Amino acid sequence: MTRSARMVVFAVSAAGLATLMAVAFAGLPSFGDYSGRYGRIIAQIAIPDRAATNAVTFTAFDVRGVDTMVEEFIVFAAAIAAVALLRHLRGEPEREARPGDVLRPLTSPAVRVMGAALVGPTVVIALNLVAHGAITPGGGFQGGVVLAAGAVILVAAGGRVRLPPDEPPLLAEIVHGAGAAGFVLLGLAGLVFAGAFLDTTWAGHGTPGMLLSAGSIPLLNVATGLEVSGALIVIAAEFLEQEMLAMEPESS
Amino acid sequence: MNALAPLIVAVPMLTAALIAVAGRVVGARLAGVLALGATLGCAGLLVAVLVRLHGRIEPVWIGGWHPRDGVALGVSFTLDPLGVGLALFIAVLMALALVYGRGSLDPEPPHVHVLALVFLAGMVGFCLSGDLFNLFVFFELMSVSAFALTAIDVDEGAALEGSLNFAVTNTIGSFLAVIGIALVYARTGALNIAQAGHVFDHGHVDGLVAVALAFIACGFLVKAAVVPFHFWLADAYAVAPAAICIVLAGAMSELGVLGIVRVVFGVFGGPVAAHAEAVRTVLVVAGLATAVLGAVMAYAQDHLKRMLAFVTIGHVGLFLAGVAMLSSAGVGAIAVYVVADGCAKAALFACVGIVQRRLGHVSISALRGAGRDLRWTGAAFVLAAIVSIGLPATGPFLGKALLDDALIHGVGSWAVAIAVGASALTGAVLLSAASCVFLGRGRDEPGAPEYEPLTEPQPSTPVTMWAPVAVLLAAAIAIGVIPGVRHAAHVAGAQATAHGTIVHTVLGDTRAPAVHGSLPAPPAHDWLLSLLTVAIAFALAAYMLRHQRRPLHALRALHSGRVGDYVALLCAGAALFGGAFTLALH
Amino acid sequence: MTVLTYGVAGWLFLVGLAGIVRSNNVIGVVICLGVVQSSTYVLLLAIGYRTGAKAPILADIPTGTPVVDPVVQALTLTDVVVEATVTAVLLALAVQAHKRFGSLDPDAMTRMRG
Amino acid sequence: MTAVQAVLLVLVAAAGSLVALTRDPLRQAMLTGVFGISLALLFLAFQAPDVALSQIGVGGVALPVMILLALAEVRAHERKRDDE
Repeated sequence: MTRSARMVVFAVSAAGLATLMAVAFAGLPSFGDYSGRYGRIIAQIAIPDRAATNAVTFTAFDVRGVDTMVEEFIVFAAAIAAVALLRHLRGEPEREARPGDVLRPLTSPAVRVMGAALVGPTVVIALNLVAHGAITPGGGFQGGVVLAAGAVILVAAGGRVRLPPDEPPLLAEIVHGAGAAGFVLLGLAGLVFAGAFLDTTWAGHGTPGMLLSAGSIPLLNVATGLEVSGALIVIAAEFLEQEMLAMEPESS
Repeated sequence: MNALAPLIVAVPMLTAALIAVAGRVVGARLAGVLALGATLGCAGLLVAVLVRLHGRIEPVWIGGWHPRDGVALGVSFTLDPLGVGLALFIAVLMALALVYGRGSLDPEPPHVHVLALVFLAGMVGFCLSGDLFNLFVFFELMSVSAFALTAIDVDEGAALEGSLNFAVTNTIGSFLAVIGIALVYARTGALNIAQAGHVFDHGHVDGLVAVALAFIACGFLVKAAVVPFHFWLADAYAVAPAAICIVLAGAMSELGVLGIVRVVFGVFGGPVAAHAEAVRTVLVVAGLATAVLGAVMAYAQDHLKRMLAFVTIGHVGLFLAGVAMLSSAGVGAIAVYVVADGCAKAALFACVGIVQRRLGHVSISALRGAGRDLRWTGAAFVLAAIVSIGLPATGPFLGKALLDDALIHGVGSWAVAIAVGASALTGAVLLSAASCVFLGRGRDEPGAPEYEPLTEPQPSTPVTMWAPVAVLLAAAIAIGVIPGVRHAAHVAGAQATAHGTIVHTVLGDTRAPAVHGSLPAPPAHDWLLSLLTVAIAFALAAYMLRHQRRPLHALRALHSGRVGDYVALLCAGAALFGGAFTLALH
Repeated sequence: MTVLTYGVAGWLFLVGLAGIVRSNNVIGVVICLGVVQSSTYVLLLAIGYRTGAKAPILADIPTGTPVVDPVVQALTLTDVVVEATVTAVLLALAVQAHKRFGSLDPDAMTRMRG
Repeated sequence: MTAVQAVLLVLVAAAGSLVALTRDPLRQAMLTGVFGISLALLFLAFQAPDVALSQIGVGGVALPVMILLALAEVRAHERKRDDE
């Protein structure tokens, strides 16, 4: 199709889709009027059943824990995929890092200082988020993202990272694999100790609001935090490495 | 009790994660063994579950979250013979693909194995899940790993392009599905398929219900590659490694059709049954149009794998037409057809992989006569082609005969005529390609390139490559004669379409009734029809070998390889299906 | 308010698609996919919203206080993170495609056609 | 509360449109950050602090950084090719 034909086809179809959505959304409850029993029951049973005070985490890591396990594996697969896809083309000349090479810093000194100063607080916030996921807003996903953001700031701010070519950082790779494996293993623990896959009650009930409450939900959050942070760091490192390989080194 | 059912997805997932952790230490060889072991373990678990299911439906509540006062809280795997059987077929295909790919897939570091296992978990989970959102996340899992596996050979520019088109169109399809799921949740307050279906049984049918049905269906139809959502498939399957194609073409597209089954008999069972006639028309038109377009576009191809990709599209169209009958017999017929034809198609892709390895090329005109020495490969390719047309007494024959029956009962014999025509044309395309490559027959194409290998030809075919071909062919043929296949198909079709049973078994904790009986044996006229189809295919192939190929410029120009075009047409398709379903449920 | 909320959800979906269709840059296509996806977040969260209800963090509120639907939030929460990583895969494809084709224009990547 | 939600909805729609309809990918990457953070604020106003936290990290930091890195990689590659 020519570009203009394509735009015409799209414009007509978009008008059709807009009409369909209008028809469908007209059948929705008015904004703010929703009262589905599913969510209502979950909010009612979160504390009595599992001593979880965050109903969202309770849903994501317990009642619908298998969704989260699968989503975690999407993150896992995506990180593996990014590494696999970003490896060097066979025809491309590979540049070995020579002794004395200084890779061009990505940022200005001011940004680097600021970045370094931010890292400590970021890590603290991240760990806090992961640990208290069952109690207050936060959890493995949020904490993992913040932790990875901290690491990326550190790397970007540091400028002088030297990654051996073709080797993504081994630690992050192991961490994200271990996080993925950990979630499944915790699910299996549920099967062995409580009779159902991903049953969280085997790890005890606890007092609502305490750090070690809500069965194995906190452990599942830790596994997720490892997976998400590890995966994002692997991805970021892979992109950074590509970029540095493409950059000509400055002789110092 | 099938409390161990979640292990079916947990085993490949855990193995994938462990390979990722220890892959660099254990090495590629051990990783390959682990991956194959996990796949076989998954298959073994599926056999155990299938045996204990006794042909019934059984929910397994993950995390032990049984329904409370009839409200489903947790996620259920709703095991039924159709889903478990299809999952088993997928696990077996994956095992064969892993064996087949041993020599050809670059295993260092073992990313391929990790992605293959995750892909397997996604597909198998999709077959088992009984929850709408859970279905969607498994769908996403299989998509993401499939994008990566398609492009795993990053040296190929075309592979990157194919994977990008695949990823963008399928991702938009899944967003459409999420919007549909959100609409279902807003109306029913439920995500469990049985629960939502139960609410829809009693509620009134309005625009929201119709659009929800349409959008969720569109998400699955994009994956199934039904016209006009099919463009990505040809681009992706043509470039994916042959080992991956075995699973992609053998099973992944068909899962889109399974998704349609879950939607029209599960979630929207009530509204669809009330307007069966109109819904049937919409789906059967889409299915047959896809079958015809797949066959015609296959005819226009010179690239062997792209030709097979269009053959895949054509066959998916026939599968959709079977499901469109909205009957137990239609779904039962498709259960047989999908498995038998999947084996034949996987064998065809595997043969092309061998051609690629031995001759270093996949263009039909460039390869003219170059395959004379590959006698066994040529024989296997031709046999697979004839079997896939529906050679009497083979598996695809049985599936197709049952499908023809269902079509006659559902919409009339005109649909059978179209299906036969599409099958014959597809078969003719395969046969003429085979006689060109392996026998050197055929027309002189003006400007046909001289044969010159693009990649270094290998002198031999390892046993790991030809053995899977033999197994697949044997399976495709055997399905036609194994006793009990028609009974199994009847049970699978009856349970997957039993909307009331699904609802009561999942929510009411009652034991589902067993199903007895069997689909009828194909009568004599089906044998004649099938022989006729094969004969037409041979005649057409002979004609094609003598005459210039028609260029089909306008149709081919639509398949432009441009993602912008594909997305515009995807929107057009979504608007069309949305409008059609809104009218159908009115 | 109802019209505005659902209207914004629908608008984001269509405007994202428009961006994809008219884009001449693969990275732009990937960015626009994110806009399309954000419409699903807005729709899901809007559906679960209850006027006057609190966030479903039960520690801070007396028992029995109405809360907004926690289920849609759980669905969205995980989806947000998944989006980031899937985007990474698409970007990786785009970067490699650029190396192969020397261009980011999707219309220039047509090895496969017809 | 309603007024805040309305304003944020309009902001999200405007930012989303800008992202989708801008041609220059570099500018798009920057706008993605703005869009991501405005979405996070909207989620907060929808009483979804958990989702908002995720969204800030992903939409405000991870996505823009990844897009910028990909763009930088493409540019570096282009420069290298032009030098040859």
